[in-house]
Amino acid sequence: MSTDDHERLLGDLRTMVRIRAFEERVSRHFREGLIPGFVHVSIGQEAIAAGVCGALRDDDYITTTHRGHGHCLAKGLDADGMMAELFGRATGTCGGKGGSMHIADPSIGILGANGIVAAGLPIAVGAALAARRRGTDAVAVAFAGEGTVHSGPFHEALTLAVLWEAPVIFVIENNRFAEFTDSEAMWRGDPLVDRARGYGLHHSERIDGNDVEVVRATIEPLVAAARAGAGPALVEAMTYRVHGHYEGDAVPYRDEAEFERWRERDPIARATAALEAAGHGDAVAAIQADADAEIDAAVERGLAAPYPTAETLLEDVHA
Amino acid sequence: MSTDDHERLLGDLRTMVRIRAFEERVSRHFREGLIPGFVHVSIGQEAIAAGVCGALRDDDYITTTHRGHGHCLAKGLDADGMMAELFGRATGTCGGKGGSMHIADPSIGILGANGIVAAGLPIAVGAALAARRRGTDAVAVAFAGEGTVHSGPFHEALTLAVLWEAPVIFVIENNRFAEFTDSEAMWRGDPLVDRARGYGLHHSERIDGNDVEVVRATIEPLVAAARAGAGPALVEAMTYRVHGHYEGDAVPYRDEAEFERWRERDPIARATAALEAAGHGDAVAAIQADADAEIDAAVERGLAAPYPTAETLLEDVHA
Amino acid sequence: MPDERPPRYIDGVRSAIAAEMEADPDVVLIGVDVGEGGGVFGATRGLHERFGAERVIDTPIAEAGVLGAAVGAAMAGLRPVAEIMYMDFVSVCLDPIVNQAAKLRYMTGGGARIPLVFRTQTGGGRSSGAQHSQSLEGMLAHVPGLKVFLPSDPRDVHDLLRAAIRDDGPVVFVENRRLYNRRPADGPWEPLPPGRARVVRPGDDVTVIAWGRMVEEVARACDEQLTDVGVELIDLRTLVPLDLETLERSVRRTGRALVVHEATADFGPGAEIATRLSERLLYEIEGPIRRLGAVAAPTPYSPPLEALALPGPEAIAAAVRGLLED
Amino acid sequence: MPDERPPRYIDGVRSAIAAEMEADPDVVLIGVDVGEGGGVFGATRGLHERFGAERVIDTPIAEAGVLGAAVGAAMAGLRPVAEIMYMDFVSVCLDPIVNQAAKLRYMTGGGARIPLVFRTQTGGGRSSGAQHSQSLEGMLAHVPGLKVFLPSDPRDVHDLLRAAIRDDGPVVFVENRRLYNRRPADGPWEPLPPGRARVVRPGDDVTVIAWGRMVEEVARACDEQLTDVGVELIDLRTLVPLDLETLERSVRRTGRALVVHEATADFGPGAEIATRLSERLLYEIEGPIRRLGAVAAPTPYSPPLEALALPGPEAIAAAVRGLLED
Ligand SMILES: Cc1ncc(C[n+]2csc(CCOP(=O)(O)OP(=O)(O)O)c2C)c(N)n1
Ligand SMILES: Cc1ncc(C[n+]2csc(CCOP(=O)(O)OP(=O)(O)O)c2C)c(N)n1
Ligand SMILES: [Mg+2]
Ligand SMILES: [Mg+2]
Repeated sequence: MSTDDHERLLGDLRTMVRIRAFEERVSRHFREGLIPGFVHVSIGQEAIAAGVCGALRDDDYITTTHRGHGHCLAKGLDADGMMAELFGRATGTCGGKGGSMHIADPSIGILGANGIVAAGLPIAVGAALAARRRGTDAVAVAFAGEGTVHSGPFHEALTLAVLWEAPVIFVIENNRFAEFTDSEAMWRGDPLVDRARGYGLHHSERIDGNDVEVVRATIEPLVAAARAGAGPALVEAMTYRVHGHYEGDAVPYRDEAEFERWRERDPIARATAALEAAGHGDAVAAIQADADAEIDAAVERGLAAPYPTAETLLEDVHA
Repeated sequence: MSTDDHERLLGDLRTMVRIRAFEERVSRHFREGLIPGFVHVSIGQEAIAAGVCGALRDDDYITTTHRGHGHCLAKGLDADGMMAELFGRATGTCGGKGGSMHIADPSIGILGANGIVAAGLPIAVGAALAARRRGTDAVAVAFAGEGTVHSGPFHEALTLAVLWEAPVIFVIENNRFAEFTDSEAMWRGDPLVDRARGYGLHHSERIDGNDVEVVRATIEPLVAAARAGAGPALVEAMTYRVHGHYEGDAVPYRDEAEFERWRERDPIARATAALEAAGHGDAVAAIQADADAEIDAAVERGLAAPYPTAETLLEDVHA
Repeated sequence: MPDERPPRYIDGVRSAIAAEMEADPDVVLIGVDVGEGGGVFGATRGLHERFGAERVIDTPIAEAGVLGAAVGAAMAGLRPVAEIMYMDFVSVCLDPIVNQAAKLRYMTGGGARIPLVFRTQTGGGRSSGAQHSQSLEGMLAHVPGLKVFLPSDPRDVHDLLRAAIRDDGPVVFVENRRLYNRRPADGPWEPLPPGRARVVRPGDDVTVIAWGRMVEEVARACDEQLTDVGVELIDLRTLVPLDLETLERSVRRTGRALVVHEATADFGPGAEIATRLSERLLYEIEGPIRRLGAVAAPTPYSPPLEALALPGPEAIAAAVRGLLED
Repeated sequence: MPDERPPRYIDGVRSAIAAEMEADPDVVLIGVDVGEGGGVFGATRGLHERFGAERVIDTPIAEAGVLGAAVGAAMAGLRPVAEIMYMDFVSVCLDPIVNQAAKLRYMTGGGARIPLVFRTQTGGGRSSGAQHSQSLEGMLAHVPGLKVFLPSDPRDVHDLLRAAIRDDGPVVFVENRRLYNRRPADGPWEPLPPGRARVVRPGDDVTVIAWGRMVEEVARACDEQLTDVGVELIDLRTLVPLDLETLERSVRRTGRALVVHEATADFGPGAEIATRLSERLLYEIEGPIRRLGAVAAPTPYSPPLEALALPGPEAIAAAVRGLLED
């Protein structure tokens, strides 16, 4: 690894660790009743968020899902605003109106988490189309779970992206489950990457989603190609959902041996090991400490923040 | 050709000629203002209806589209009822309530023409599922245009059909156009039949849809396989829409040379020529005469029939 | 040790499906995670084991396809109970409901039979966010050909769901997730058919018409804040068919009425009820028929905002007192 | 030879889009057959040639994807005008309208801007069948975050469409295909902004509120059958925002009101208007606010049945006379 590689890996580790720190607190505070509603965490899947968003610019776009905290943090959203949002506070990213499933900040290209499976894919295609029509070289990434691929909007999004040569990359996080369903039980026929290629995507590849270096190395050329006009591509990143579908799900349907195998492939542990072996132990420790401090502070500020006032109830319904 | 082959071809010719006779009158009477609303005819595409439905039993199911007259006639619906329906009469197949786009007769497995592109595909899958769950060996055929394949329900229907091993055959009539759009302009990537195979269909094939013998020969083994539990298959039948999208469409977007090439491949002319060459000229002439007489009578009876009475307006809203 | 307590609302759902599946082999259950997982709320737990994967069918996330297939299956002789996990998701599968199931019988002049239940649930007030909180029954009641049932009572949910499954036409069956753990009140139970509203508590001053969770919110408002007012609380139970007779009888007596629902008030189902009652009783009422529903905004996530957005006991009590001043 | 006659309704659609595309390079048009084909009714004819395939975008039949893409494009700086060919087809693409476009601004606390027009059309009465005849504006008006415009006049369609395109939020724009060939009446024209109803003809006896094609049906009823009645005809123009003030002012004077719409009456948009007016004017009206809409059945194909299903001059005249007897 070159020094550049180390720097990049340290950066991606920082992102992963921040996400993990964020979501572990979310999980805990949800259990404690401090976070209302329901939340879905991406613990174990951080390499994808970090590796993909690390390759993006501020003016690039992403859309994500109900499991989107990681993608938002990696794309540059501040933990303070996000945590306050989850606490339902006025200082939250969306003023407390959105919540975990609807965090968005279009000003930095985050076009939204989404509570509707597959809804983000066409949105990303449209953003990519707009980028080109407006003469920029921005690209869009649509994050989605593997449960999404059976749905109509997935098919329509791929079809339109290819037709429009839209600079969009579909990143399918295959974390083994769609809610309580073993995703393999729903799958028939060719692998997703082959099917996707059949739509005319210029590239389609299945990768190890728990290795942030692999994710980065895969995505960077795809982003560059999309900027240069190569059109859409798809990546199926293999990973594993370490928590339940939502916090509180006891996961009775999980195969424990498989779970353990995946735990051993934890993306943060892997990056940490590589960096420690390369003599970056101190930097790694500092990343962890910084992230803990950052997120603890976010929690503290979030819990201290006021709830939105009644006057905001009817604000922002219309433009 | 064996005698059986001739008999079958004569039967299929009869079906094609009846469809043609029916739709030519529909076209004319629409122009004359005797048929309200809008109608879509399948002139030039009759081989598909005849070849496919000729392979089906009464208790098999079909779903069709806005361009469904041929499929319904071929599946056994009487021309009288259909013509009366198009005239909006009480004696129509649906008592005048449906019209061209909604002709259906579930008692003989016709689960409906449909005004919503792609809506019939999942319906056919469900009927096929029901047939198996209820222990019959009935199969279902979903007729659809090539414009349908970009839509979400197409994707979902194929996915579910394979997952459920449903005895359903998707017959995609590629008649070159979707409304005013050249369908090739919307297509990217692998041929439809390859994409379809990727879903795990046991068979997927592109055929000459203007040769009724080819259609029959393709469909019969697929129907038999579906009855025996082989699951779903797809056929893309290449054909050409000889009339406009709807009656009254002046087809400014048509390539006249291409149009002429296809006219020479008229399915009825081809079957007629084969049968005449085999010495069945008399039978062919009789088929034509019978069809004319049948449809003329249907027109006459239809025009003489009463309109539905006001009392029926609110009947059959609920079961 | 068997649970001796009366069954909860969610148990009523499960036992109704089980009873109809037992009685009729053509009844099948279909939807995302309804099978092995037992449903995201556990409503269908045990049915997969009991009736097998052939009749309790887990599907991929492809609701438009699944509901379309349910329509086809219904026409081909099954009686599917198809689940739409959250009512908000009708947005991805409206066509099979509105353009197929609702219309096919009519369009075929009576030729098609569509014995089909679209089971779904709603329930705001727990920070589920704008895309998991909508009560869209008004949209569906507006579509001729659909029936719409919305049980509020743990016993009624069983009765109505059985009736829905036995109905030969399409029924949208709207449960409320915030009622799933409710157990019935003590006292005798008289089953009613769909299309009959139930007078939950009699009163002479004001008629309050509600359904779903709003029935208990109104009851709470009465118990906690309106002890001095004779509120006649009517659980509508089914929006289609609509039991105008029972409503009219009550309002004719009380002279005042309020419709309370979780759905957005604007262009919502309460407007229909208010209009119908006003049409019939204009000269008998002592003030306008009023509605109380969610405010005209997407559902906010933050608990204090959401509490303001939805009708609760305070708002209900205030609205009832408002009626008395009209 | 240039056509010297005033532009038709459909020309107003086309010229509005053209003017806004001319004025703002971010305005794009997108939909099935809107481009080279010029639209199934010819409404967008010539725009493809004039503005090119990059801005007038033909799509495959994938409306859910197309509308979702339009939402994304709007958030990323374009101002898409996305066509839904028939209003009935909202059934296949409701999610991007209802759960995305309508809610995103609110859910993001004002962070998202969704300048997006969903252009569609309806128009019963010509045997288009149950799946090509629905007026579903009530469903959409019920969804907070959407505006709903429904022009009736050939000049107004131009003004309102331009306003819709300039609006920074999502607007559902409902044309009526049976008006496409209409040319404006003579006389001066005063443009009005959205949210302002227009008094089309003044009168003192009865207020009739209508939109879309029903405006001319009411006018016809007045001219042909109600010459002895002072009907004040109000073209509502936009359902959201709703101009209650103009309606109230009129009904306060006439004391009687009828809402006429093509949509099914039951649980339809007329109920909201009737309820709002009754709430405000209960003690001033001389009879119930009434509605006339399509009957509670899917739209029948057969011409005589369809004529019975939809409001026409006879039914309107009868309803107005009924009001006078209330
Ligand atoms: C249209 C729609 N159907 C169903 C749901 C309920 N739902 C939420 S998440 C989910 C599973 C998604 O699985 P996957 O795409 O693999 O994402 P993951 O949760 O694994 O990240 C389902 C079914 C939904 N939100 N939207
Ligand atoms: C969901 C939906 N979108 C659009 C339409 C309008 N429409 C009717 S037919 C048609 C083209 C269909 O093309 P194809 O599937 O090739 O069938 P064909 O007309 O060629 O038989 C379109 C766009 C529709 N009826 N339904
Ligand atoms: Mg998953
Ligand atoms: Mg075609």
